Amino acid sequence: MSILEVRQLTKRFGGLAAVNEVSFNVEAGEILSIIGPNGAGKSTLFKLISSFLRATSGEVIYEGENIVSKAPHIVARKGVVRTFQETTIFKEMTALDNVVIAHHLRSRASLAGFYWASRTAKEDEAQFRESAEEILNYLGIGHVGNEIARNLPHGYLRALGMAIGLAAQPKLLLFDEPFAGMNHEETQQAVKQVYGIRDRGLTVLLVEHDMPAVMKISDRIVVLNFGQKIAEGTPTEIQDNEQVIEAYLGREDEEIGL
Amino acid sequence: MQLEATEIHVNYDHVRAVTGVSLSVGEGETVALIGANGAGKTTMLRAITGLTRPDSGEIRYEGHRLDTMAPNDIVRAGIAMVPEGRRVFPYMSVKDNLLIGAFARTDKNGVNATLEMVLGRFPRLKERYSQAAGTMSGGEQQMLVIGRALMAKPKLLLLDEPSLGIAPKLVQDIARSIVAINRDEKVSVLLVEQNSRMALRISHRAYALATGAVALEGASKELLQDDRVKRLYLGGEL
Amino acid sequence: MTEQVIVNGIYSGVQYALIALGLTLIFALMNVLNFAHGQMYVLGAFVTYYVYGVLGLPFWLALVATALTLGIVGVLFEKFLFRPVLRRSSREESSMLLAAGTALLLESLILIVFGEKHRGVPSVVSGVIKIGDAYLPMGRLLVIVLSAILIGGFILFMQYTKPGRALRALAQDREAAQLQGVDVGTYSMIGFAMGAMLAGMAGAMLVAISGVNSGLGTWISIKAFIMVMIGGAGVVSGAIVGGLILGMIESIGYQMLPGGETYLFIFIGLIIFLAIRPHGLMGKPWG
Amino acid sequence: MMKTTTSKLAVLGIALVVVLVILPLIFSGKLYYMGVLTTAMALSIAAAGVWLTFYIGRINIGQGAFALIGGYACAILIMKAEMSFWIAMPLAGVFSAIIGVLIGYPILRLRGVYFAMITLSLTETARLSAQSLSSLTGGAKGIINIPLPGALEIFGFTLIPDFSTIDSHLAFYYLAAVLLIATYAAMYRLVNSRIGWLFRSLQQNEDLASSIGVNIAMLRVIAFAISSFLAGIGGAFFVAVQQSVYPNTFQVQDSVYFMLYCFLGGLGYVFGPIVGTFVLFLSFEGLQGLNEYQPLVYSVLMIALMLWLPNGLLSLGEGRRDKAARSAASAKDANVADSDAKAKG
Repeated sequence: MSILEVRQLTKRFGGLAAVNEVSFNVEAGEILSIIGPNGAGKSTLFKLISSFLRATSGEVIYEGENIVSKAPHIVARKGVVRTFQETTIFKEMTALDNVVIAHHLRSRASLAGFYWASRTAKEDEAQFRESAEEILNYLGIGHVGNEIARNLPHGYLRALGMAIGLAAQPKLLLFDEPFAGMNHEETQQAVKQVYGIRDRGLTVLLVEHDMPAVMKISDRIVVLNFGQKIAEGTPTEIQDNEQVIEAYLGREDEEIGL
Repeated sequence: MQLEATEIHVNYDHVRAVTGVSLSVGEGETVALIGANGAGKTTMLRAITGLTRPDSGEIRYEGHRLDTMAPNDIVRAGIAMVPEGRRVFPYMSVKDNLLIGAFARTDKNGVNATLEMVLGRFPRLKERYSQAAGTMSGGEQQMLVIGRALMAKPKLLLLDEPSLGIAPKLVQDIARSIVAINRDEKVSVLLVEQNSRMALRISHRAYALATGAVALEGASKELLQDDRVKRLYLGGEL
Repeated sequence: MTEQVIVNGIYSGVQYALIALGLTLIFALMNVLNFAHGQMYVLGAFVTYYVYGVLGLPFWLALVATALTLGIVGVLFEKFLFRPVLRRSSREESSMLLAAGTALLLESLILIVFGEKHRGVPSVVSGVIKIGDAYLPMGRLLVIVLSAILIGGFILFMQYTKPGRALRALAQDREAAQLQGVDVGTYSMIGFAMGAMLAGMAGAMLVAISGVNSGLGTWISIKAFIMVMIGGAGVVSGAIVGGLILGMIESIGYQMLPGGETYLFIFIGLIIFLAIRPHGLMGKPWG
Repeated sequence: MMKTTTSKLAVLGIALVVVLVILPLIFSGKLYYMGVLTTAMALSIAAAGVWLTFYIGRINIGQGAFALIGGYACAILIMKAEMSFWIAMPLAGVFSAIIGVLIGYPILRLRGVYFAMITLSLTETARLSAQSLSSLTGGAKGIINIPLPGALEIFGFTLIPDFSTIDSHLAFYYLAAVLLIATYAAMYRLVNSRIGWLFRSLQQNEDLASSIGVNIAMLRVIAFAISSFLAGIGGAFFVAVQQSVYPNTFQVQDSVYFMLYCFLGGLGYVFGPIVGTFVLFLSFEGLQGLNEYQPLVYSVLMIALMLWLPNGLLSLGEGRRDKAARSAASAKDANVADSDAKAKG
């Protein structure tokens, strides 16, 4: 069953179509990657789906409901949560507090309840903390929970970003370049974490340019170039697609010599 | 060697962008730096132009240390860079964009001669001479930033992804201009490209980066036939 | 009647445009909101008052002295105050506090040196001309002409000289400008000095018409902020349009409304306007 | 690390209470000093509001407007509606808060200097409104001869005696102290509750906050409403002490000062605004002897502080090493952030 259907999604900046009538489906429980050369429109598409940009036209249907261009916090409430690249965390909080605050959507107490520390609020807080610790441990960064986030090394920040996303209890988690700037071992680690997240019952959509990682992790891949979808399929299909190869490596038939 | 970078390491805000890259460009050479997005290519160029300070390593240009100089002095030393994403000055005319390229020069006649040369090389810029740069098409803007860099009369030209977001037909035009510039103006070129087929076709030597380190290096002709380049981009074992 | 309103509007508008230009220049180059702009204006007025009114030297010499003084003030402020703070702190608040501090510093210095009294100078030119039904004293005409020359000169400088191009490039894309060999430090200083000069020159014109007192600064800064909000911060055309619009609205308001209500309506209109167009009429980086 | 700072601040709070109780004993009979202290406390209440808007990442230079609104609301309720001060003051706060919500909702979308500029002009707007709406506000002549607060009685039991029957200076002093302590206790609780964490999340990254489902627009308005409420209370109190209110009672200069108080104390500390207000306001008063040189000395001090203590007075208490690390980190961040921003633009 499709958890998300992207239909004819378009975003124009001035006259330029950064994303042009892109359509695809995301099936529940799969890991789908959006790839494409630099400037292909990946991150614009990503922001459109997570509602951080208003679409010019088109629809994003999530569980049968059109969520396109709704406020980001409303989309998050429905279960579509995005992560950011590693520098987007609450820098001046501890790692644990980052994740505790990210449980916001699970609050049962009202703001006033939190202010007066009502019983529900206390229960919420305790539960958030417990759950945050569980998530940090699950992602293997429990031991740095009390460090101020800005002091954490890069690989940990990435995991922290995932933890923040998980804490919001999404059904569909959107990853913004989860493997950027990582070395081989870190990437291996992060790939395992993404698998783990899928195993928790989530659907994962990611935008990424680390090809080896994408090929390894994805069930299916959507390829963009110049704002348009040029291919869709399994990693092996994508690797052998001449249009994709051309998009990345350039054309073979050009005759420019020295 | 005209430019020699040794064991460069750069971290941004905890992110390791480049880990121990060494590369060199000889006089009159065109060297390509290829690799997938995020491999560290742009960071290397930023380190050479002084926009980003390397955490360790040494960059020498004609014998002088570059890694302690300010960006504006590096330009004066003869290195011009075409930054990624066609960074024209959008509200300035084509003419002013070109003239600012010669900012570091004091030889007025020489500047006029270079201007003639650039306009001869890119006739489109002449047609759009007093138009605001931000209103031009991507391909035209790319020509403009290359022309702007040439206005500095550099001995070494650094190009960051000139084919990025440019329609395939125009990519060939730009590739041809790079070849011509290298040949006619006696400018060495360090070309950063994702479009590896184009880059390998027009360069003498190439380095392929992957996750911040040199994965392959060699003569461009040989790398063009090398299947490992494709795997570098689309995954699989090297 | 309407002709008089238009003439008055133009008279205020060109002066305002001059004030807003200086503010927007500093903002575009350094992302600093120069709270001391109004005080720089007042300082300029006092320099002119002193050189022309007290020493009795020619008016043009007073203008030159004003430009030089304010230029030096601008250089000192940029080099010793704003640059160190901007380099060290990434918080926007720091530069703002510093700007507020410099405003207070200038205001108190002006108060100490020139006192609280309202100061006037002899007219530079005399006579009145009649345009249609409107009367325009020659002194005001001189201000209009001089302001227009300064604005025109500023635009020509920015458009056609090498330093002007460097300043525009710096404002549009700091990093790309560096790659052309523009020295960010030097040109930020030049820009700051020019912004201060523009404020000072506007003040110098004012003193020739209505005199000056040390308490005017804050109100001038607020007016400059309004103009920049109308036109869009950091945009030359925005500053000019914002200045002219404010001058015209003010003139119409003073004609139709009693006392301070003109500005009350201007402020309310501004809030509604900004709710619709948060970055002003031409809000884009530097044009 | 969080814990030790918290307990340190709690100690500071208790010390404050003690000092506030003891001070009048020292200054008894010296009306001038009592007046200065009372005013400083009233200003601290309004400054707490400004601090809160900084806490959500907005530079607020409009607090004078809301203090003026509160002051007039209180005066009008007492004089025209013949209300008791004890009802008029909280209503004045609520009225300011309502205005804060109405104005805040559209303008809180703006950030940085844009928000700062518009709030700065709010103060002028308030002053001009007070001048123009003369049927209600008395115009430039203001509202004068406002009676002192009457007795506060509940079920015939006198909680607070009529101020005109007692030493009103001392009475105002203690009222200010109570309000100050209540304000900062409430703020302390707010900042250390989940709401404070949500505010902090806004300050640090609004995008990330909305991605985890936080309704950022609503929270911003809540913070601004609290800020305006505190300004209204502070303004109402000040007017009651002065027994008069004029359009100039709070002007642009005051709005700028409120901002400075917060900076000076330190934006990272709940009690920053008290420290900043007391140090600046008392030294301002102390410099009276210098006559016209007073503002000069004051501004030089301010600039010097900005150059050498950018994180406020309370940052002096932090370990030197931690501070060095922080400034080094922020310097590098600034470079990277700058180039990042430009690279994306």
